[in-house]
Amino acid sequence: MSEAAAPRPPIESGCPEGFQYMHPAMRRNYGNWAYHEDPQPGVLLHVSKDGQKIWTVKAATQRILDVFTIRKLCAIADDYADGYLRFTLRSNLEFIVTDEAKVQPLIKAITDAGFIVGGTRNSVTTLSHTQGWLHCDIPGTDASGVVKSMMDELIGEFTSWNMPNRVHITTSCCQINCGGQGDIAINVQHTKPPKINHDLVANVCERPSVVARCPVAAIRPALVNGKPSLEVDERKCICCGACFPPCPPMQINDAEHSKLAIWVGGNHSNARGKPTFQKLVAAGIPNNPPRWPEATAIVKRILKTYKEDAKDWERINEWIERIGWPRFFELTGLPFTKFHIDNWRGARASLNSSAHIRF
Amino acid sequence: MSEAAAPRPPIESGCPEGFQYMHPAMRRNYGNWAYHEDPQPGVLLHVSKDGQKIWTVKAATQRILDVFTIRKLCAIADDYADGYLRFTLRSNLEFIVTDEAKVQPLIKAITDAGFIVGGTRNSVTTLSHTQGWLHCDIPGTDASGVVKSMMDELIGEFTSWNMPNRVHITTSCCQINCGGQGDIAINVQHTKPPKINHDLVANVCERPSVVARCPVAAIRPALVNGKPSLEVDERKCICCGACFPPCPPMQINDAEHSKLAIWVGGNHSNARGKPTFQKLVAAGIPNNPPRWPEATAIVKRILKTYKEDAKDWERINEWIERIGWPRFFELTGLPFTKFHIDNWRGARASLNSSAHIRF
Amino acid sequence: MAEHFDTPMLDELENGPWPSFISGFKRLRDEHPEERIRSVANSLLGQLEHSYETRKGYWKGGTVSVFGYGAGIIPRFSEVDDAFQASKEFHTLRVQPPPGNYYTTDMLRQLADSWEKYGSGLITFHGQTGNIMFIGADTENTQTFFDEINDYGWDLGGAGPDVRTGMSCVGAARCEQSCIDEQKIHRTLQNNFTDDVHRPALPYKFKFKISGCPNDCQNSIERSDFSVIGTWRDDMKVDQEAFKGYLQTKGRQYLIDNVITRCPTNALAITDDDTLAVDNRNCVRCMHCLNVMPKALSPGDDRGATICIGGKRTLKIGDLMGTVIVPFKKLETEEDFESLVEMAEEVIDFWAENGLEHERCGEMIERIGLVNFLEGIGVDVDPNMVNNPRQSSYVRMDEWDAEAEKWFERKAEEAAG
Amino acid sequence: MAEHFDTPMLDELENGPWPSFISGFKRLRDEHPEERIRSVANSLLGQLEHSYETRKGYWKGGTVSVFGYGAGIIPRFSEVDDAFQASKEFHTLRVQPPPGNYYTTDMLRQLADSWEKYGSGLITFHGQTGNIMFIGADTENTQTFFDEINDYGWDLGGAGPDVRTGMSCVGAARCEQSCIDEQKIHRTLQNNFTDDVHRPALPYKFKFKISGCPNDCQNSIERSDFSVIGTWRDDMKVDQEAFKGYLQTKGRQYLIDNVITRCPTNALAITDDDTLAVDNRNCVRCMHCLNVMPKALSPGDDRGATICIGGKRTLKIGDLMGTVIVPFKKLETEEDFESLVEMAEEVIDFWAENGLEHERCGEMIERIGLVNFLEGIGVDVDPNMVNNPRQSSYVRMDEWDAEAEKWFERKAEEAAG
Ligand code: SRM
Ligand code: SRM
Ligand code: SRM
Ligand code: SRM
Ligand code: SF4
Ligand code: SF4
Ligand code: SF4
Ligand code: SF4
Ligand code: SF4
Ligand code: SF4
Ligand code: SF4
Ligand code: SF4
Repeated sequence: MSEAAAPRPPIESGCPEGFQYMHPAMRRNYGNWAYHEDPQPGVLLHVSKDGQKIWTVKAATQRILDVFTIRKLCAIADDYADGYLRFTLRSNLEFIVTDEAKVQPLIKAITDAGFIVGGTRNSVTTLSHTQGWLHCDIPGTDASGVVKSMMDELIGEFTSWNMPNRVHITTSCCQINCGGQGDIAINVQHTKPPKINHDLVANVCERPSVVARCPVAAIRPALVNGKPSLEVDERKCICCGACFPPCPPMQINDAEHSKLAIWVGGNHSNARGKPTFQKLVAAGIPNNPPRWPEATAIVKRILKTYKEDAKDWERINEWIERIGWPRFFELTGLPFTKFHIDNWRGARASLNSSAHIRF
Repeated sequence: MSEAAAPRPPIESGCPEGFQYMHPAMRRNYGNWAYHEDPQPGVLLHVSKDGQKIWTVKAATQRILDVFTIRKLCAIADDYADGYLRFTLRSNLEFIVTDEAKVQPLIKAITDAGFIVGGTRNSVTTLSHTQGWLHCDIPGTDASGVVKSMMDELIGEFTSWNMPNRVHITTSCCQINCGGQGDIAINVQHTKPPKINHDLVANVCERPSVVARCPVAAIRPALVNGKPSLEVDERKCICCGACFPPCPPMQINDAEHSKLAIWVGGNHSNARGKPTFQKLVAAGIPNNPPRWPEATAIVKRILKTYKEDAKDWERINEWIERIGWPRFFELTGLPFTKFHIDNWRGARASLNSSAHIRF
Repeated sequence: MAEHFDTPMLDELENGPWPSFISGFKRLRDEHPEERIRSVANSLLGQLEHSYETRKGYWKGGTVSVFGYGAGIIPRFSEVDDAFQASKEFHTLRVQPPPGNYYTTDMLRQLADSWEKYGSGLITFHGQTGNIMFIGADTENTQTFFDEINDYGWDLGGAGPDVRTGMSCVGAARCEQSCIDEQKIHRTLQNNFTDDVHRPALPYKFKFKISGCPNDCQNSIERSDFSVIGTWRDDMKVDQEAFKGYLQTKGRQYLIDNVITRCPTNALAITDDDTLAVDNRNCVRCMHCLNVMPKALSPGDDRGATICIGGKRTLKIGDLMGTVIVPFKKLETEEDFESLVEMAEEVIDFWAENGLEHERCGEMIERIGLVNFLEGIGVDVDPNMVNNPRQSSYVRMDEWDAEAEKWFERKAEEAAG
Repeated sequence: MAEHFDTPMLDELENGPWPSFISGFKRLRDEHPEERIRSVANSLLGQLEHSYETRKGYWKGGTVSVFGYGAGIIPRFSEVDDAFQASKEFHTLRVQPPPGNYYTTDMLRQLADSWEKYGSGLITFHGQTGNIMFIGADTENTQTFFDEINDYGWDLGGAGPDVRTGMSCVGAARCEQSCIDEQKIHRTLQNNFTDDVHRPALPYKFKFKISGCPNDCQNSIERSDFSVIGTWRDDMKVDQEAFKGYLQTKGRQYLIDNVITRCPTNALAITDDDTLAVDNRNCVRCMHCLNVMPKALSPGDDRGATICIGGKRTLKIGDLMGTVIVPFKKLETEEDFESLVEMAEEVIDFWAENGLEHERCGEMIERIGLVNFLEGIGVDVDPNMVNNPRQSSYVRMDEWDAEAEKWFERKAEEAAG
């Protein structure tokens, strides 16, 4: 901040009003939509109760946009979409047009500019991004890189409607999981307790809060070489990494031992069943930049099996629920291990307390 | 034991062989049954793969049988059922006949002798009995008395097929619940912490085991009037009565405050859904001998609603699952209170974490 | 004998059509030829009336057993023996019935005769754990009565921290759904542990229950530590003619609403030519369709049992259902039965060593985790043991590769046969 | 500017058809007119390549904020700034977008222009919590950039232990399923807590997310502490003609297999005259049938919201879904909105007072029990809050009668209107 200038008090305007930026056809028909149709992958048609039609063309971006890209997208929106844009929560772009004739030219313009149209309905939409090595202070992997590498291989599923239902994939670059749960989630899983940099603890750590942060009470204050430091009970430690953000000397990230794990069946929608948590299916996957081929291969194997075996409208969790987990492991060829048996609080509810068995 | 006699070593024969006591038609067709039919309430017809037919006539007893009753039943079995008898796990009697012509005379003989034929298929079968005031050292109520009083009023449901599916009711005379779970369970529920008879503790209690027995660690060893005794943290105590069997001075039973509670939806069968635990619906019910009219009234109300509203083959838990718990409370007129919201381990799984709501 | 105690409250339990236990007591009091039994019954009625009036129980425990055994008797001493002298010792003998509770009238009469000599004249058929309960003997007569019936083939069941009396359903003796030999399983398991029944030395009680099929008429999954449930592995048998019979008598709509849509995994369909199509790979052997149409549907031929461990009621961590430890076990050859017994021994031994005092097997599993239990008894993990894999990422998985390898090796071995 | 860092690994992320963020970085490095931006991009690429090669991150936190605020910036200082000088301070400003993420191209350009003056030239649309992330400014420029965009209507979002930026779905702006005014709910709630967004003083983070219907396109139930989900209370609307249209185009079998049998409560039937019968009392508003046949089915007219509290991800007790606290809340009149805000204040106040440090609202509820939380915020219990009543008898219920009375009184009041 420039030393001379008098500090400027902020205007606490908070969350801005949305209507000022909304396409006029949306504003006019706010709360007045009748139904929608899906003319082709990447295109939605919404019809209002008064007969107003709008077409949405959905396109993937790299989420983190350089100003050139922003201006390029703005130019497209000006040319074909009345100068309005919106982003979905998966960082996809939506261009709105009220004139059907503009739909195909818009798609062409988007595609020509290097963006991908798709991601609607029963496709694999864009993976959720998080910060990763690019910005976060605790990442075990990169997120933008994982998304880019995986979507390069899943692009055919983004631009088509081959999936039984929507597929929402998430990534997270540490075990904290800012990316959230998904039909498939690719998450970091540490496999060794943190190495403690004892020299740093005394300077940078509020020791009581680190101790309190550990979910399994594995951390104790300790004197090391006469200086206050910390000690980890390695038999208790579940390698979650929760101690790392408040105390960077708890070095949990490890080029070798921070692995990836894949979880499936997270579903937040209420459609049909109640929302469900995701479950572990694969772990020990190498964290292998720049293209993470091992993780992608497993994701593709799961998607292929899902595509072939699930019924229309079955999300991944519902499909597995119907065919049973033993069959899931059989069909995907993934190993079932003792680690698949939950042992966290409430784990009992995950045990099969019945004679319901498929043979 | 007579002082003079040399002690006789036991013959550790264990569980006796069953075929020696089994009706010959059952023995011959062991493992060879093809199907069954239900000719009328209280009567089963089983047909073997070789065409052998046996009729089972099922009759309720008072479970605890005096020798006169035993001889009376034996006489009936000799006259009509080839001298064989079996008991179900609900203390009902089964007479087996191979000659259809004997079925109606047998029913008449049983009925004339004061027993009740019924309890098959979609009826309300005999409530499970436990020991109660008659024999147990920790009972909060009587069980035989509850069973007798309730079955007097439910007899019409025992002798008919008016229920949507089988109804298995259980009783338990203390909170330990030897009677187990049921479609409906009538259980003791203490509502005040034990009063401690300090004079007795020192003599009769192994204090460490009582302390260890408390599920919520509410008991501490303490010195009372200079003598070793126990102390209960009344804010923690959940009034379960678990401390009473190992330490009778922990007087949990109370003429006023030991109440009855009614639970529904326990289902151990794997038919359709997986086995389910029962859930609390009513509590604070007076423990009112000799006929417990308040408890019976609630049971009848639940059964009536179930009978009117459930579909064929729906057990009580399945019916409520379909119509939703809010409707269950509405239809039965029972109050919903904060006590219905579980707070024991794993209780989170019982919360509605969804937007699934019936209006 | 003394005056009859007034029993105004109990008298009300003689009203109504249901058989009255009070009338039975009174018959003993009023009609029995033996004075001893008449006064025991009178005294018992008196104490019970007192309980009804004060809403309290008046029995206390103690220590009574027969020579050579440490269990099988539930001792009861009256706390109000001043008033009710004749029944002041009122112990119960828990006697093991045959699997499935079969009796000849001869045997029943013989048992009644013996009991009349030494006991109260009251017998309970049966207790909730399945014992015949000879209820009401004094200390001396528990031994004499036991000696007499033990001579003609009856033995005590469990009580205290020991293996308890088992239970099994009528099953193969009369039920078309039965997939296993309940008689044999019951006796093989139970009698292998006779010593553990009679000499309490375990952390707590341990119960076997056997149900011939997943209808689980013995409530085994919630009421026993070791639950054996019959099932089958191949396709169910469908008699299409019999199915058409149901279609005709019950009607299509009824079968759709009551069978097809009730299958938990939607594994059933009625095809256009009115045959029943069963997706056997997705059938979870719930029994529902077989229950509704027993003439048309039956279990397959490749039969065996699912074994669930750890069921029990509330104390002290809340009710537990047993959970699948063995998804499928053949029970045909002698080796099959030997390995079943071995498995039960592994379970009981591991629990005996690792269970805390008064801790049931299921509670121990809850405390140490299923995986540690499996390792303790030498059973491999299997996805049938879970409703779903883990939801929590809080686990250390550095041995993942080795564990994955184990799975692939097992699968390769299975494939090789 | 310095030599370009070699980026052999990152270069591989320029292959393939998906838009490449690396290409964007390189455009800034190679084509941007300003030397500052070119070298920042170069330096950033260098550090990122270093991360890819060593599989480690090299940023650390710190303390940076704009004047008057305590939150909204994620400060980042490079741990390898010797090698990568130009991007050694690389803070992110989290800026709140309008509900639903709408922009005019004019506004986007204006934001890009401002950012180009002070920042890296990289903007993320959007972070997982919904912020526009202006990623890459040094300490001084966070202030200058903020001052500039704050003047034309943009404000910072949350970070640290405070109310975070909210999210809401496209909803009423374009979606036929929307049952609520997401724009208004979002801004009313969020802007009531502006002070709590900017000045972190809560136990931990607190997030609002709003979805117009139970499809929950914002994942609100698992990713927010305060989840508002639109729903309706009267009968759904059925356009039987449109339904017949689906019957014709999709076919009966398809609709039976994909709609009728998929309803979680079997609340749908196709009657003999080809109309769709809806058992509205048993419909749980799951949305499935409306999703499959949007032309034929729509939410009813009596609309409002279900409010679920306590969702969040794993730390430190495992993932939590929000649970129903308000089954149905009308959101039409100003009073409705006021009481919504009051409720949010109650929740936040109670949690602020009772939550431990770094304890999310849902974790607190788990710790103290739902009932205590309800009492704390003054909300009555309701059976819609549970999947099922309690299974455990371990509870002290001596106030049963008083609690039952409360229920009957409430019901009587409701009946009286
Ligand atoms: C930037 C962002 C990821 C992204 O690239 O999109 C992010 C980044 C961070 N998250 Fe997050 N979280 C982000 C959305 C989320 C979400 C998703 C959501 O909000 O819907 C979650 C899961 C939902 C939830 O709230 O539980 C999430 C759960 C966490 C947690 C675990 C919270 C928990 O209670 O389990 C932490 C750890 C903590 O706060 O101690 C965390 C902590 C962090 C920190 C602050 C790490 C730290 O302690 O230093 C990261 C800063 C990275 C950076 O350099 O910017 N982040 N974080 C997201 C915020 C952008 C934005 O403001 O729009
Ligand atoms: C005799 C008995 C077994 C025994 O070894 O003693 C028995 C015998 C039969 N049961 Fe059972 N069940 C017996 C207790 C049970 C129990 C346990 C209980 O009563 O506590 C259960 C599980 C209870 C629970 O879930 O809480 C039980 C769950 C079933 C079911 C599953 C019902 C369902 O839909 O959930 C069937 C299937 C059926 O109804 O078709 C069944 C079916 C049958 C059939 C029809 C089997 C057959 O094909 O022969 C038998 C005729 C019974 C009848 O009287 O209608 N039996 N049955 C038990 C009679 C008890 C009584 O006196 O009433
Ligand atoms: C007699 C009987 C009730 C009846 O009238 O039928 C009974 C009676 C007693 N049970 Fe039980 N239980 C009886 C079947 C059960 C069952 C049902 C079953 O076995 O299927 C259960 C539930 C299943 C289970 O095992 O969990 C049962 C769960 C208990 C418990 C709680 C165990 C637990 O872990 O939760 C206790 C308490 C204890 O053992 O500390 C218990 C304790 C007792 C004691 C020994 C009470 C005591 O500590 O003094 C009772 C002796 C009463 C008496 O005077 O005879 N009884 N008890 C049943 C045994 C008769 C028999 O041997 O056939
Ligand atoms: C644009 C967006 C909302 C927004 O405000 O940004 C959105 C918009 C729509 N969603 Fe969504 N959903 C959006 C994210 C989600 C999410 C969250 C997520 O992606 O992480 C979910 C819940 C995810 C979960 O469960 O984990 C979600 C669950 C649904 C469902 C329920 C699907 C199901 O059967 O489980 C529907 C209903 C349907 O498919 O007909 C739905 C339906 C729709 C409809 C068809 C609603 C309508 O009638 O207009 C919209 C068209 C979307 C399309 O592209 O096909 N939307 N939808 C989000 C687009 C994300 C993207 O870029 O791909
Ligand atoms: S998931 Fe972890 S590494 Fe990635 S942005 Fe979130 S906190 Fe940072
Ligand atoms: S990694 Fe997790 S479990 Fe291990 S010490 Fe750190 S906080 Fe505790
Ligand atoms: S339920 Fe309680 S009182 Fe009744 S027999 Fe069992 S232990 Fe005794
Ligand atoms: S009644 Fe239960 S909770 Fe209370 S002190 Fe006794 S054992 Fe503990
Ligand atoms: S459990 Fe199965 S086999 Fe045994 S009696 Fe019941 S229905 Fe028949
Ligand atoms: S046994 Fe059960 S799961 Fe199997 S087909 Fe029949 S109803 Fe379906
Ligand atoms: S949550 Fe519902 S209202 Fe909002 S966009 Fe999704 S489908 Fe439409
Ligand atoms: S919205 Fe869901 S619950 Fe309601 S009728 Fe449609 S499918 Fe059934």
